[in-house]
Amino acid sequence: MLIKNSPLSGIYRRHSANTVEVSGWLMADDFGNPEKEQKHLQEQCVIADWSHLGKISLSGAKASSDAEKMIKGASKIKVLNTLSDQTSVAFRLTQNDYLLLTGSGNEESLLDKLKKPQSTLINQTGAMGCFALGGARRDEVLERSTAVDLRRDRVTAGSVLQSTLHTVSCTIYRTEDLDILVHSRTFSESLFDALMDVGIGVGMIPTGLSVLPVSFNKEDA
Amino acid sequence: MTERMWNNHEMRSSYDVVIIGGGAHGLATAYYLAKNHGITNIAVIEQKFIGYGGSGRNTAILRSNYRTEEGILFYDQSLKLYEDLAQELDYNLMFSQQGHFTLGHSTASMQALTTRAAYNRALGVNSTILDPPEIKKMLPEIDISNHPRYPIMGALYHPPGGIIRHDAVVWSYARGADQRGVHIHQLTEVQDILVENGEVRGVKTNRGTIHCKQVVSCVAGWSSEICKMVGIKLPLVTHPLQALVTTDYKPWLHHVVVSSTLHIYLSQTDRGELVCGNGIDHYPHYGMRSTLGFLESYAAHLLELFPILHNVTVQRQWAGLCDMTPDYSPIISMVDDVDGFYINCGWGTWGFKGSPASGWNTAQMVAERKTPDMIAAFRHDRYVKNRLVGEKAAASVGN
Amino acid sequence: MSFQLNCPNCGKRAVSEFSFKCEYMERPEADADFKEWGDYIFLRENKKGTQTEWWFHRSGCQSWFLVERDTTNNTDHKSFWYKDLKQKK
Amino acid sequence: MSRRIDSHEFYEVDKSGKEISFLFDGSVVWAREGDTISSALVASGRKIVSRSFKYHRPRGIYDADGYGPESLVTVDDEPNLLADRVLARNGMDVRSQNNWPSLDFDLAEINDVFVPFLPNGFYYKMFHKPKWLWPIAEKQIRKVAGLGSIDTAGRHNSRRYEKRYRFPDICIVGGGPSGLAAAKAALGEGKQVLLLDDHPELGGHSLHSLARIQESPFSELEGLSEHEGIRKLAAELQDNPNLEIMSGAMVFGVYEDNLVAAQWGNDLMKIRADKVILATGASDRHLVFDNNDRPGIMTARGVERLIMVHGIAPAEEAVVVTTHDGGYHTALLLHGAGVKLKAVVDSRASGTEGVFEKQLEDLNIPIYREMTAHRAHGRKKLQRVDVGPVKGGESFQSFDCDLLVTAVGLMPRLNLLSMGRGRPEWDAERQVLRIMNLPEDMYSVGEVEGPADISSLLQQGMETGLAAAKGNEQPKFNRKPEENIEALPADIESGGDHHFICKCMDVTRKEACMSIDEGFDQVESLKRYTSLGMGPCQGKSCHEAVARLAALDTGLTESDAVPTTMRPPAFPVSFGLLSGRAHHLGPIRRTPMHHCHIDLGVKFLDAGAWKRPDSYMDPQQEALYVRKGVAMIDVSTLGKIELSGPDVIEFMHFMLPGKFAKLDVGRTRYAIMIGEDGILFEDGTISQIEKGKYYISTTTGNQDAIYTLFQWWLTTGDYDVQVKNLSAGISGVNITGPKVREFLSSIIDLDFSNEAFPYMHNRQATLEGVPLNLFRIGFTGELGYEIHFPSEFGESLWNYFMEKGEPFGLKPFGVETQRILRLEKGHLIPGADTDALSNPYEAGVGFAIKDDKEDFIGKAFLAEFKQREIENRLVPYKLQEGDAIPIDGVAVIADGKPVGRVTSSRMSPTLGYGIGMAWVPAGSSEAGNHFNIRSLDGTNVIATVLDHAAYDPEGQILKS
Repeated sequence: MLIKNSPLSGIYRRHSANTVEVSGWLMADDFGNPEKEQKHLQEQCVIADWSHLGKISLSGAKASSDAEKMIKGASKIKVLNTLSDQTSVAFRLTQNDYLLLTGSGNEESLLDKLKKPQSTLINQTGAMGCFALGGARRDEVLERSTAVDLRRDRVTAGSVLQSTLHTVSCTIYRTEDLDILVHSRTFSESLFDALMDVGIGVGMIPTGLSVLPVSFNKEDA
Repeated sequence: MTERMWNNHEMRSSYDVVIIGGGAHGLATAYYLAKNHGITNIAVIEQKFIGYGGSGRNTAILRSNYRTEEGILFYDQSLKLYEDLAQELDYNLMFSQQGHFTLGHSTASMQALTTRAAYNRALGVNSTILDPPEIKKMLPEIDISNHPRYPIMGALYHPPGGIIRHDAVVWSYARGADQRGVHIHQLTEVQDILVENGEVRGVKTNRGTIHCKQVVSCVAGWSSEICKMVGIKLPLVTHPLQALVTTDYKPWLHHVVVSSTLHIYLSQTDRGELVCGNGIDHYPHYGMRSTLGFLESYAAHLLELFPILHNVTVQRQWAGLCDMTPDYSPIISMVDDVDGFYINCGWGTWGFKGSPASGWNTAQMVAERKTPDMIAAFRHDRYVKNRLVGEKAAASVGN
Repeated sequence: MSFQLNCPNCGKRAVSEFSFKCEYMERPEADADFKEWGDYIFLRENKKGTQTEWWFHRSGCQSWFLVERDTTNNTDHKSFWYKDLKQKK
Repeated sequence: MSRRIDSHEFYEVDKSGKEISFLFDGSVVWAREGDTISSALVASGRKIVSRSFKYHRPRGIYDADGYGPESLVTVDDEPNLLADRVLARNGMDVRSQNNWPSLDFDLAEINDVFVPFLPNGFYYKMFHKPKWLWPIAEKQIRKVAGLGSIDTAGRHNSRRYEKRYRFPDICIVGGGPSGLAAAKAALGEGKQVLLLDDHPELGGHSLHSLARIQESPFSELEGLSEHEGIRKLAAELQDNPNLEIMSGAMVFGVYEDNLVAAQWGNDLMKIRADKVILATGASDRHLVFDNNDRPGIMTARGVERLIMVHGIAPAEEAVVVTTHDGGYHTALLLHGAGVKLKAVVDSRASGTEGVFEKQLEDLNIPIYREMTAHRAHGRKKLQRVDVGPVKGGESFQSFDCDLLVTAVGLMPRLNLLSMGRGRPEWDAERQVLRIMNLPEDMYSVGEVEGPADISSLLQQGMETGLAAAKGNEQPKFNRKPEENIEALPADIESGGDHHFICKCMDVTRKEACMSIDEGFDQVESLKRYTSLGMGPCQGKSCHEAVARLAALDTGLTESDAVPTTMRPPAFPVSFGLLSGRAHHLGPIRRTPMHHCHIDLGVKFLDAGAWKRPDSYMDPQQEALYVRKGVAMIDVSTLGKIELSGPDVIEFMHFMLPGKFAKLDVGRTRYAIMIGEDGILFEDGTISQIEKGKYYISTTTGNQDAIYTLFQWWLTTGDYDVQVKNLSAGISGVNITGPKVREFLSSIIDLDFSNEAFPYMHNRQATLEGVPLNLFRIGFTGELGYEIHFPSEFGESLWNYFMEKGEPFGLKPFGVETQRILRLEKGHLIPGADTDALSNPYEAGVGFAIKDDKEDFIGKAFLAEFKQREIENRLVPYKLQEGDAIPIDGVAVIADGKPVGRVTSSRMSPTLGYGIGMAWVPAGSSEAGNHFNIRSLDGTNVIATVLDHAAYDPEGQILKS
């Protein structure tokens, strides 16, 4: 089996990332200095590439009942809200559009739950890039990146919205301690560069899965 | 006693011709009706003050390097009229034929620019294609490197193009018309156009009704509203177009520079301001309120071309209205169903360039009651007959 | 940045997130005569005032919807789904 | 000579600022930290700071607040900055502008001498006759025009600007007493408040007021002097967690939907607030008299600011001209700073016997009543002032002095209120211009509504803050009679030539009057004709004077003569700030193989947002690899859309002009798309890849547009169809050339024989665990397979192919090469070979239209095109061997006229002569016809129309 590459593979090379294979994907484990990256996560902010996450989109009038079959309770979510369990999270983007994020390699088991989809179902794993922003100062990166008010009291943990960051269309998902940005993989490198460009001034550095492992859970959950 | 440029008159109860719109097109039409055809019993009706609309809001760029034969010949006539206008109207219009660049940043735009150069040359209009080093020789501060997002691949260069003092064109046409007996009525709003049995009978204004048998609508962005009064629907969508000027700097740029890919154009006036314009706003609008987004995108694109303008400051921004046609060519037309009604509109972003030829030909059409050959392609119903003029093929921004 | 358009799904967003298509029109029947088709394709009300238009939330939820907007000032526009057009009229 | 004061009679001078120095025109100027360039220049005794635009008259610091043009300088090669607003930094290099050879001795001041002899609007009346004169005259004019010089070396381009957003509940512009009071009230209601002020310290004009706060909604301030009280109020708010303060922020625009734009240091702040409170305050009125622009004539608030904020006595001897009690306050401050007061000249018959007036009388300072300034003397600095009766006539008395202070009332700072909302109105009662009807969610309060005392300002600020917090309407406030200051009586007509109304553009009152007589009798046309108010200050310092004087001089009422709508930006802002960073230009789209291409030394081509490989070496050479061996191109940028569902055939038949009911599984077909207007805009292929699953590939440029168009029709139509946009998730390569079958058979477990996998068919396979869709199509004219796969495998797969292909001589090729190859086959590219007027019959793709369908997009117009006589055709052509290859776009010429154009033109590496496609008149479009192509240098070549592809005309290579 050939290796799957993140849309940031060029960035890994440019920044000499240490890579690790996760479910067939070659991902950054760290960017050379895990201690420093950890410190930035604690005190400032970091950006990590989570593009290997499973991503499934469901659209159409039956999207909600299909989503329910994959993640229990998904049909009850209000628009622009989310529901997460240990391995997956469902975003309800419109009345008839869902995006499911799941742990890398877990998409097949989710898809297996849906033998006969009634909605337009697309495995978007390779179509979309995904970044996680962590650290207390990530709001300062976002306020330089989007014209939407993302302050915690306006867009709360557990909510999701679609808008642009540096003119790239993104699905933005907030948890208590992370912002997760899902976007077309074709723009990934450009979006990363733009975020780093503004992020560098507030102490943001890139990091990998060893420093910012994948999690969807809210802290309180 | 100072001589007035134009006089205020009592409104007569009837005129031979009523021209709606006191911009460059309406005033030029009145002037040429009087001068070329001896028709002087004319009222020009303006809802605000003369030059309020596009004539006073454009970026004053003149050129004739169009794409189609119809467009090239028409705008060439216009440019030639402009060349002698200051002498004819005895007013310094400060026409500065400093040369006009249209930059290309893609193979597609270079192809389109080459076609324009080729058509221009074949029809006797001075145009050529320059490569980046040749551009750099004439515009030393331009960035022809590979650093910009969309590097410059070449340019269409048009030596007779340039800039003019746009308000002065309006005023001097007004004076020329006034001296020949035309009445200019400012602050006069048209409320209705009277039509009986398919013939124009008059115009109802907020200052009373005028009887007349010929009405010319020269209201550009507002044309759809005027033409509705006589039951004509037009192929127009009115979009704002925004512009800005910088504070005054020692003149540094001595050519007009346009980039169709980056949606920008700029020139520097004799006073030292850089005059800068953009593509049209992406949604239709009749309000003339400017936006921050325009400033931001213009600045980002401009600095691609001229990084040295980083510290240059914007002094004022504004917007005007553009009446966009599907084929980016104007409408100058008689109307089959309404005898005596003439439409002059659809100028898009190019109306100011066309004013003299527009006035000249519209006047001839009104005086002779038949369409001059020069504007035969510009009928209002060409769309429905699907005889479009292909200026749209030229570029998205063509100033 | 300019005014904010109200997306029926995502809420108020800068108008730069959206694409404008055209004013709302009924498509002629297939057997309509050529003139009717020409009018539909090229002629526009181009209204100075409130008109109904097609917009697309390009940078958001990717929905097509209709907007009733005053073309002189953009204020107090109303956004709604196509399926709600009939009950609005 | 330093004008710093050590002590002041009425307050404690702050001397804490560290001493620093900078250069002004090469001379050292000592300053204190906290100084602006202006205050430091005044402190050093500097009188002339700039030269005026047209007449090069010497100008000095005027309002010390940047509302006029006087303080424009170049700082560290950055031109046209306001010295009034730039804080002094140690070692900065400040230069004056618009003078030669020097600021103090400027030869161009000779212009000033000619003023009386030039006709009004002379620039329109001279130089145009004879015709040859203007180009010569213009050259000379351009040599002397402008103010600062653009730094063509670009030394300061590296400054980093950021763009940032804020979303407060309430945004308050102006941190003076009413702004602060509004903030306090709104915070009390639990709102998040953003307060912007354009000075380093909050407090506005109150910072330099000695008035005592008698009553206040905040009782802790009562009894304090205004400057103490305001500092106390600001300090109290400073730590509130719900308040963000941006000091030194220049708000330059208020746009639609309460978008407030400000420059805050190197940040462009974009603030979208629920409510906006504009408490922008007021400036001193402009007094118009002869030589009213001389260095040493200053506004009251400018002088007060220099004294109380910067600790500077601006002159030795001063005269104060006033129309209200404020002048007495300024006079007292001057006196306390040790300035000798020669006179206070009051236009009124009597004062109001306020405290400051009393104090002045006690100090025996002479007060002249019913008088005003008539004329100033002195050129490089003020030397004497003539005063006389308000109604005009002979001057009464002269005073030697080096400072004339004008305290003639306040004009509201309306810019932000006015932007885009129509004209200000003249409020006859308050004697000021106001904006009466602010939109909902916008409030104005404070001196911008007319002058008021400190108690009113605090009270009204508080009430407005409360109203905004509660979403109530803007409260209406009346002014007490004593708060109103009569506007008119201070301007006199002395007959001189130098009554400047607009100091930016050097427009005098006389010039304005004559222009009105010439017919420019509306404020807007007057402005355009004279340039009044169109200079660097954009009318901020003159719009009121223009309105008042235009009213006086035309007999209009003030309400008719109001100034025009004020436009953003309120202060000049740089392109660098507005642009932000380069990435704001738009993101780049990359294919998964992007970095593989870079490793191979690619030259990229911009295709919309995409970077596509143009070529890796000479495209002619690359083309031969395709024709003779095997080569691979990245086609990931093509759009990929999958359609399925019960109504899929019906939907495709409506959307596309073709028919697809008989397109079997495993088959692929060429398809075009047209608009309702019948114009060709797209082509691609359609494949049935599985039962009921149709896979459409589109061109790079149209992938988003076509998916969006499908969505639109599905929104309005009643089709049960599923549309999947797979463009980003599926990538692809096209591997083509005579050796491709051999190569692919060696790595992919699939029967590639012509029988098993014929031309225009598709198959599925797996390679190293990667699922592949293979399409046998032939854009290059060579045997070829387009292979689609999930994008995450793109990089691996590309490298795999390159490695496994090496023994077969596999090479990469780019888009330019592909364009040559397809041209050898005579295939068109929509958009490159067609334009917005190309109908499919003329473009030669009519074969893809099956119009015997009930309804489909474009049917009506296609029917019209079909029955119409063909006028032009897109044809493939060839040149003679040895003919020069024309460039894309040149014209086809017949009888000396342009009748068509070449859309694509290349040297054919396979055939050794030029080939191409061109639009030609129908009459010369038959195979074997000749037409004339003219290059831009005037040379002509004769082309021959082909009726088939130049390469492999029968398609034998393609199909075998």
